[in-house]
Amino acid sequence: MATALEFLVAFFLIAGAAFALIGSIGLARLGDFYSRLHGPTKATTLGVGGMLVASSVHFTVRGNDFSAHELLVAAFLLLTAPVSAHLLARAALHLQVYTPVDVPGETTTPDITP
Amino acid sequence: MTSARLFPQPMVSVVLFAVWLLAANRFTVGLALLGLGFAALIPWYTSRFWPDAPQRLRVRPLAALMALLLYDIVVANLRVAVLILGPRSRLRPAFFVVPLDVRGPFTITLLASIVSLTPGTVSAAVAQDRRTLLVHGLDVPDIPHAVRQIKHRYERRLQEVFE
Amino acid sequence: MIILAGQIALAMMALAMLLNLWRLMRGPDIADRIAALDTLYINSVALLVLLGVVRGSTLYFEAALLMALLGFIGTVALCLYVLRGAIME
Amino acid sequence: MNLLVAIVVAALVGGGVFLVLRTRVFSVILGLMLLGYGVNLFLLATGRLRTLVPPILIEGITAYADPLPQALVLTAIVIGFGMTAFLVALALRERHLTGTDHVDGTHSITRDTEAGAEIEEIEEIEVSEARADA
Amino acid sequence: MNLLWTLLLPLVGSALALMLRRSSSTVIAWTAALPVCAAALLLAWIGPTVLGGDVLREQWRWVPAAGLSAGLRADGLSWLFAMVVVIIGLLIQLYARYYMETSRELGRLYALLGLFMTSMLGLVFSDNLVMMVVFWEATSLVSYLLIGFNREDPDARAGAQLALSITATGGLCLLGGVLLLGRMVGSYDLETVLAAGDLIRAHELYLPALVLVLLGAFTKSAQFPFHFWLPRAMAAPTPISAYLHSATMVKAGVFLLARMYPALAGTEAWLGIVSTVGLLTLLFGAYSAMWQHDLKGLLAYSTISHLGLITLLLGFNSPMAVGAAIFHIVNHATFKASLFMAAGMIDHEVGTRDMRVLNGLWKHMPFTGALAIVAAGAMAGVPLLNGFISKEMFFAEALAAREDGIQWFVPFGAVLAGALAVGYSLRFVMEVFFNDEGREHPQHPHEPPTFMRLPATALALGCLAVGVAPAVFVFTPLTRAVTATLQAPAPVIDLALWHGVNLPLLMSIVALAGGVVLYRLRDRAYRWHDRLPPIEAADLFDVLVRFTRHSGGRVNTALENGSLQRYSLLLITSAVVMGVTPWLRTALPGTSNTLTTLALSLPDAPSTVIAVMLVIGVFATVRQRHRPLTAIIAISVVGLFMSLAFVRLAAPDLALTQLLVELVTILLLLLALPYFATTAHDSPGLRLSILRPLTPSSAWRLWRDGAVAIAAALATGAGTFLMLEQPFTSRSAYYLENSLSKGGGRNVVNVILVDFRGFDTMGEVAVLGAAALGVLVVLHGMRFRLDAGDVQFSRFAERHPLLLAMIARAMLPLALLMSMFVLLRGHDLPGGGFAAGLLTAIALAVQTMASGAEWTRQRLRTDFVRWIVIGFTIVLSTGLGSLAVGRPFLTSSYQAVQLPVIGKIPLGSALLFDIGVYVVVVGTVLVILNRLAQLSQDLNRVGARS
Amino acid sequence: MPEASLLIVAVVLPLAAGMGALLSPLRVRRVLLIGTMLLLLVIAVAITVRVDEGTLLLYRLGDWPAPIAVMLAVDRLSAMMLVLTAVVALATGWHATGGVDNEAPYFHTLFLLQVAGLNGAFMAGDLFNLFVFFELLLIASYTLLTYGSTRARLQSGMHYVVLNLVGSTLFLLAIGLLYASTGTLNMADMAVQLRTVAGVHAPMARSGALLLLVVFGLKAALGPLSFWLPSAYTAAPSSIAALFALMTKVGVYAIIRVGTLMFGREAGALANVFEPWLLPVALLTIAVGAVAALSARALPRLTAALLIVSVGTMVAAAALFTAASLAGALYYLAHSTLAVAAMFLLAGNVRELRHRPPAFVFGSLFVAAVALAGLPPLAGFIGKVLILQAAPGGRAGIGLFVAILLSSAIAVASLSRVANTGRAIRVRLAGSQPPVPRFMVRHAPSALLLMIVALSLFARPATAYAARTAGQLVDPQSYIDAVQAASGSR
Ligand code: NA
Ligand code: NA
Repeated sequence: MATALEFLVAFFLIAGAAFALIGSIGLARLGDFYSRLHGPTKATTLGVGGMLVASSVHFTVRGNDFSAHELLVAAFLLLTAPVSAHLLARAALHLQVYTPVDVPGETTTPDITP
Repeated sequence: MTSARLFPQPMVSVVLFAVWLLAANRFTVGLALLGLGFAALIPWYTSRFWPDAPQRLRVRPLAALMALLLYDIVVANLRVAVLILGPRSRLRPAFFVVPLDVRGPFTITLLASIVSLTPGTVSAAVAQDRRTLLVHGLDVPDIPHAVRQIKHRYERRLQEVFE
Repeated sequence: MIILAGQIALAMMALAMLLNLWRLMRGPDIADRIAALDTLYINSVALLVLLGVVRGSTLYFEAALLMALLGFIGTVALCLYVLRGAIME
Repeated sequence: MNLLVAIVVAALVGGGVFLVLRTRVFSVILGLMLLGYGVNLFLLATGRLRTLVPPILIEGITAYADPLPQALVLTAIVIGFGMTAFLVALALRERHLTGTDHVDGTHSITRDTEAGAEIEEIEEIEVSEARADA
Repeated sequence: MNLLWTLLLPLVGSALALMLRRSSSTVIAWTAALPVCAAALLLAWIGPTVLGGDVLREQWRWVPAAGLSAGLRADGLSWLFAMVVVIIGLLIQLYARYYMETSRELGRLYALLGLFMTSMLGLVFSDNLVMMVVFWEATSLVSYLLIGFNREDPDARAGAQLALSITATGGLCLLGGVLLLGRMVGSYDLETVLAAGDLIRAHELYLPALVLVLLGAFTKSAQFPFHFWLPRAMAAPTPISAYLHSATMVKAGVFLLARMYPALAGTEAWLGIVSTVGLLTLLFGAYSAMWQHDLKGLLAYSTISHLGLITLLLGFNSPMAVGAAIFHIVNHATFKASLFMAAGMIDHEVGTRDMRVLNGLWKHMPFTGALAIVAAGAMAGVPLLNGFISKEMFFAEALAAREDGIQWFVPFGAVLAGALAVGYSLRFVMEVFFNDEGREHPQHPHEPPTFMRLPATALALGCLAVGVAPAVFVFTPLTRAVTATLQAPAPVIDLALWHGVNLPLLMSIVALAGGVVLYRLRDRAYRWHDRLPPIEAADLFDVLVRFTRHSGGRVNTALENGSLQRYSLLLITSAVVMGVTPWLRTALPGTSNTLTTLALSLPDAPSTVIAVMLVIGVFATVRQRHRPLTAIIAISVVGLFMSLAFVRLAAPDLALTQLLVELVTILLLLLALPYFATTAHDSPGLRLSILRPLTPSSAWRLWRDGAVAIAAALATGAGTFLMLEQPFTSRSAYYLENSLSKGGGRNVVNVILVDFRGFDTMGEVAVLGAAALGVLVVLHGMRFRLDAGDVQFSRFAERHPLLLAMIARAMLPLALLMSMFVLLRGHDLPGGGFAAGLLTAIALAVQTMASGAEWTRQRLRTDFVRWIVIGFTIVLSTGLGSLAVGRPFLTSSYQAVQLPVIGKIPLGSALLFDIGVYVVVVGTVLVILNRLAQLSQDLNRVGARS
Repeated sequence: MPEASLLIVAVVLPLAAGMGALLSPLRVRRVLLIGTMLLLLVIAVAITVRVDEGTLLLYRLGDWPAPIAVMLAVDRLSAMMLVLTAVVALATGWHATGGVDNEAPYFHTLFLLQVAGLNGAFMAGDLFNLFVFFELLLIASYTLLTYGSTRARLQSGMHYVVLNLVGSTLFLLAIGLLYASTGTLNMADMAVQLRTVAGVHAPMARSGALLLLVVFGLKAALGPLSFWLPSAYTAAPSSIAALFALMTKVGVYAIIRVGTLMFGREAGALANVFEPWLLPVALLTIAVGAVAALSARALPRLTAALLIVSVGTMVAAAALFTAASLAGALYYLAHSTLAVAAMFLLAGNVRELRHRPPAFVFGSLFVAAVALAGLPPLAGFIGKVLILQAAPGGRAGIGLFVAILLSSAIAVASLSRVANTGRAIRVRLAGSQPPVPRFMVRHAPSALLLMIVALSLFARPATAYAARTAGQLVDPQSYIDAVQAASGSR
């Protein structure tokens, strides 16, 4: 049982790290900014997710008590990460960062008034 | 004193209470009572910042949505991983506009967030009139399909949860 | 086994962070650098959780929690600076 | 580990010193921040390094990291923030008044601009005032 | 008490004069002069005792540690001097009453004169060398006020300035000499020092002490080459000149020579220095006096010359010469004071002192003329006047000294000086009262009032009396004074008028004749003199002063060049040098040993990752310094990994605080960044006037700074490493042992912060509050003025992105909850007031970022300065609470409260303290951020209008 | 122990008053400021009287036992500094109520925080606590120095702030090095530990000690670290410049404190670690100040230059670390602080005049000049005599003699120009009518001058106190014993 759970923990650790790494590879490797943006904002999210599952399992097993505060980290990240991505994309658009595709513009008029 | 006055934003209070217990990572009566106190006090102050916080939601559609989301995130993550590691020339990135049916600002926010959280798409801008969402896709061979996907899988379910 | 997996995961995280840092220094656009910083924050959360598991310690957790809650603020502020110059206006 | 910390302290201090010696006030601010990080790390290290045993008492554990340097560093971090904030404000005001971000406010500092109470003889002062006006 | 009263009475006069300064001049004069009269009577009263050979002493202790005892001592020398000071002082007071009749400043004049008199009396009566220096400098200081009496007159100010600079500096030299004497003798007591002459002269410090004392004397007595302040001091009103430069101030120097004679004289060095300086001064003064056209200028140079004469006499190392010197001191005081008064009367009645304008006054002012003739005769050494006798003695001593080894030029010089003295005395009389060339005077001349003539008359009569019957009038006091001076029986002083035809008489005749010839040849001489380059010592000194100040200024500007880089470099270099020096001569652990420890301390993987990221982050920050926005991103990386490093190094509290502070700092820097943008790149959202680029640092400067940086890095790095390799024991075991039992908390860091060292935290919180106030003060009233074009919006520059606003609002309750969580658990687990406060502040600041300042302000409805006050009050109250129950400030107490259902809850004062900290931190951060944000809000208002 | 409670009051009172001032109208703020300073003066005198009995006053914060507790420890030296602080702050605060205090907000609070920082620094018995109070007085001083935000104030203020921020990091480094080698922060305890440091700990502690010297030297404006001072003090409002006469003394105090307590003769490997550096640096300071005095064109800058000279003088004396030299240094310190403060205030008042100063003002200027130049009969002269008497033989003694006499001569020559002050030559100001200085403003310097006169008249008890203080300093064992004996009830 312990070995199986340990295996599970190990799996999630490596899976999480792998997604984090892939996200960063995406950030480093992809050709234009908007594409690069996809790597981190998702792979990293799942990367942390994997770690959190590992942590939850690990500490629940070790501590004889249900460890759930990992859920909180996940919730906070899921709440906030989209805002970062959104603003990054928006900032890039504002900066007129090069993009190989058209940006449909009619629908995004500036919002000056609060 | 009615419970409405005690908990002006019951949803928020519930979430806060849950977060409190999660953060404490253990349960005692004392902690719970303290958490209850904060769950009552904090919305009492913050409601002026967020007066239109959702007052209620449907639990079953929410659960369904979350399950779907989890599934989508995992699956799409794998797909995107392959895309990232594969040759760059295979990518077909595109911006596209998603017309919105949801109206509430918070719901729109949630939709945009979901779009961003699921791999392969990022919501880049919400129009001033809040009727369209500008989305960037990493690999979008078929834009109308992508739009339908978002509206069908997420927007509809969101409406079920909140509206 | 957890220790070994932890070492491998750690190596991967290290590589990920180095890649982020490379992007951060490389740019070319300011948005790239901000995105790299954002990723570094999120990776740090992952790293902290990972360390917690490997070392069997819960004391890394507070930092991870606050980083998850507030890590986006740096990104937001930088983006707002780019968007409107005044981050608090 | 010891070497690692030493290298990091060295890097932070070196970078900080270099930036503190720049002409732009913004660089100086960054330099002071780096210097502060370096010194904080050093101060933490004065209690010698421990990992995994933060000074949070748990039954059964007797060896902990030295808590005192941690308290000192915490104080130093907070004070450092206050100082940085003030320096930023001062830099802003100087920038506003002088139009430059040079740490001296200008390339050639003005001396005695507000002195008054001159103790030179009249003629010299008049000459110098005329020069100042010209 | 007699001596003390002598000193105090003139002061009483001063005080009265000052109090009655608005009264009539007569009242002022009387009230000031009466106490001086009393002092004179007192002196006369003790006269017989002193002249009988007794020494009077009065002693008080002032600063025993400094060897300062306010002792007074009267012997023959000091009594004689005091008499001169007081009597001439009285006459001057009488004279000044008329001379300064119209001045509204008469009260001030009398006050200062009284003060000066006291200083002089203190000087002569001091029985302690340090006290003597005190009074010495006092005379310099009062003379500064007297010479610069007309504060509106630049010449008077300059003269005063010069006099003070020279004489007070001389006084400082004297102080040095006196201190050396004290070191040699072991006492500053005058008699002890005077009695220790042999010891002093044999001591290795003798020469420096001698030189220093002589510098004091020479500057004060206007000896060449320090003479030049005296003519400039003539800018003073004439009564002041008459007093200071005949009888008192300048005589202090020669008094000192006389006073110190037993201790210092009698050596080759004394002979060589004193007599050489005296002779040079004698000749130089006499020569210069010949060319003066201003009456007072002539008198000034003649004074210099006569002081030289006295100095020369004292330099002869001969008791008889000392007698002559002291005699001449008195004589000179008498005739010179009366001559000054005469000059003043002329100036007063005629309106000029220029001898080229004055002529033929005899017919208008015969009485004044007679006085002037008598006094000038004394100055020239005409027989039957007092000056003749002392000059005779001088010639005799000059001749005698030759035998003692002084060269032939001493008597020769003496005669030459005598001839010159006759020449300028003749000028004084002839060119003023005779030589009637019919030139108009500025005012119609007439005799001055009787009472104005009275003092000068008295003095002239004195000249005559002493000149005719010297033995009757001065023998006893002179002998007594000489005895006191020598501290040994005086030689028999022959004061007879006629010694038969001898060499001195011959010299007198030659001098008189020569003087007449010189006077006759004056026109030719003037023409010759006019062709000479007009070099004046005072001008040379001015040049010297200006040069010194100029070069001083240049050195100063070169050092204090106003460059922060220079100062920082000095500071950092000093630190590196001082920090490294102790290691240089220390044997460091051997190489093999180090290698072993190196192997033992191999880093683990996560630490290495963090360290590598930190180093790269630092590198990136430095590299990107020219692009502030990028540099901020880079330094954020450093901050982030610092926080991770703290986690790694078992400091979770630090990690939390670092993380949060880092975020706030980024906000801070970004709020300021629009104004520090150097390229459009740094300021994409806002086209504010981009700063002009500064001159890039030269390659050499970069290398230099780089070298210093590397040195600092190596020093701190090596120090850190060596430190870490050496284990130690600290007092921290106490904290670990007692944190739970006595502090009631498991998080020892937090217990230290709020309990063990809560006082530090209180100070720290005060620092934070002060920083917030400082920001408000520095930015008080500041607004950037901008053009509409400075702010540019693209279609994507949404002002308040919907997503951000919604998430921020949703996050607020969560963040507040987490703040409470972090705050309350801080005592047992990582967290506490600081982290909680920062968390709350960030959550509230994000509202402004997301929804705008106005929106947020409407909802916050609070003044965060008040938060600082409230929070700090909580902190203080916690401390004072323990004071109220009789325990020291900040003594914590906690009670485990047993509550139904909930169970045991520890309620501690430390928690209250931490809550106070929390409130202050929230207030501080928001005050600062909001104030900085206001600057940008001004900008955006401009943007919105466009 | 009710007497020892005075110590904590001396810190808490100004802090509390400062907070109160934040919520009060101007008139109340002024009353708070002056009232607090008066109370502090009374407290300081009471403390002085008490510690002059010969035993230390100790206050252990939080009732913790001796080396653990953050401790306020007051001996004669600290007490003297408290009195000096109260006097100077009272006079300058009084002067500031003439209107400077209303140029920008929060003056009174910052002023009181500054005083709290000064008092705390003078009483701190713990090295890190000393750092905290240094920071408090520094942050307040940063603001006060740039108060009113004129161009010159900002320019020189920026230098002051940046240098002191670097200084603060150096201070932390030094504390770290000393803690790393002794394991304690309590200065008395550290002194005991330092006696036995060995191995790498010895050079480490020496390194920390010398870094402390750099930090304190920067505060005191010693040697090559003084160049920031003249411009900063010249530009500052005169009330503030006068208050800042105390700031350099914090550095001097700290040098004397740690130099005698921690690095004195009994300090083993650390014995006399300051000595080889201090005298040369002090002589250099005198030279630097004298050169600055030579070129000063206006009274404030001249005062600042002479302030540097005076710091050099007292540090040169203190550098000998003998009872006699310390006594001279301390007496001179008290005098020169008052003199510099008075001169800054007067220079500020004269700055307002459009014509030659009236007799009273000129008289005050003259007395202040005499005091500043160290001429008799005022206390500065006595101080210099004491210092010169304590001079050793040999090159050090010659250096001291020459430096003090020469710098005094330069001071006299420079100050002799004081009669030139206050001419109506500022053409550019011709239009504006300068305000007539209020009573407070006019007489604040007089109060300081009276103090100088008192210090001179009562030189006998004053020098005796200085001698007793010095005696206490050169024999730190009683201080250490007293601290070690202080145990708590917890
Ligand atoms: Na997505
Ligand atoms: Na998506």
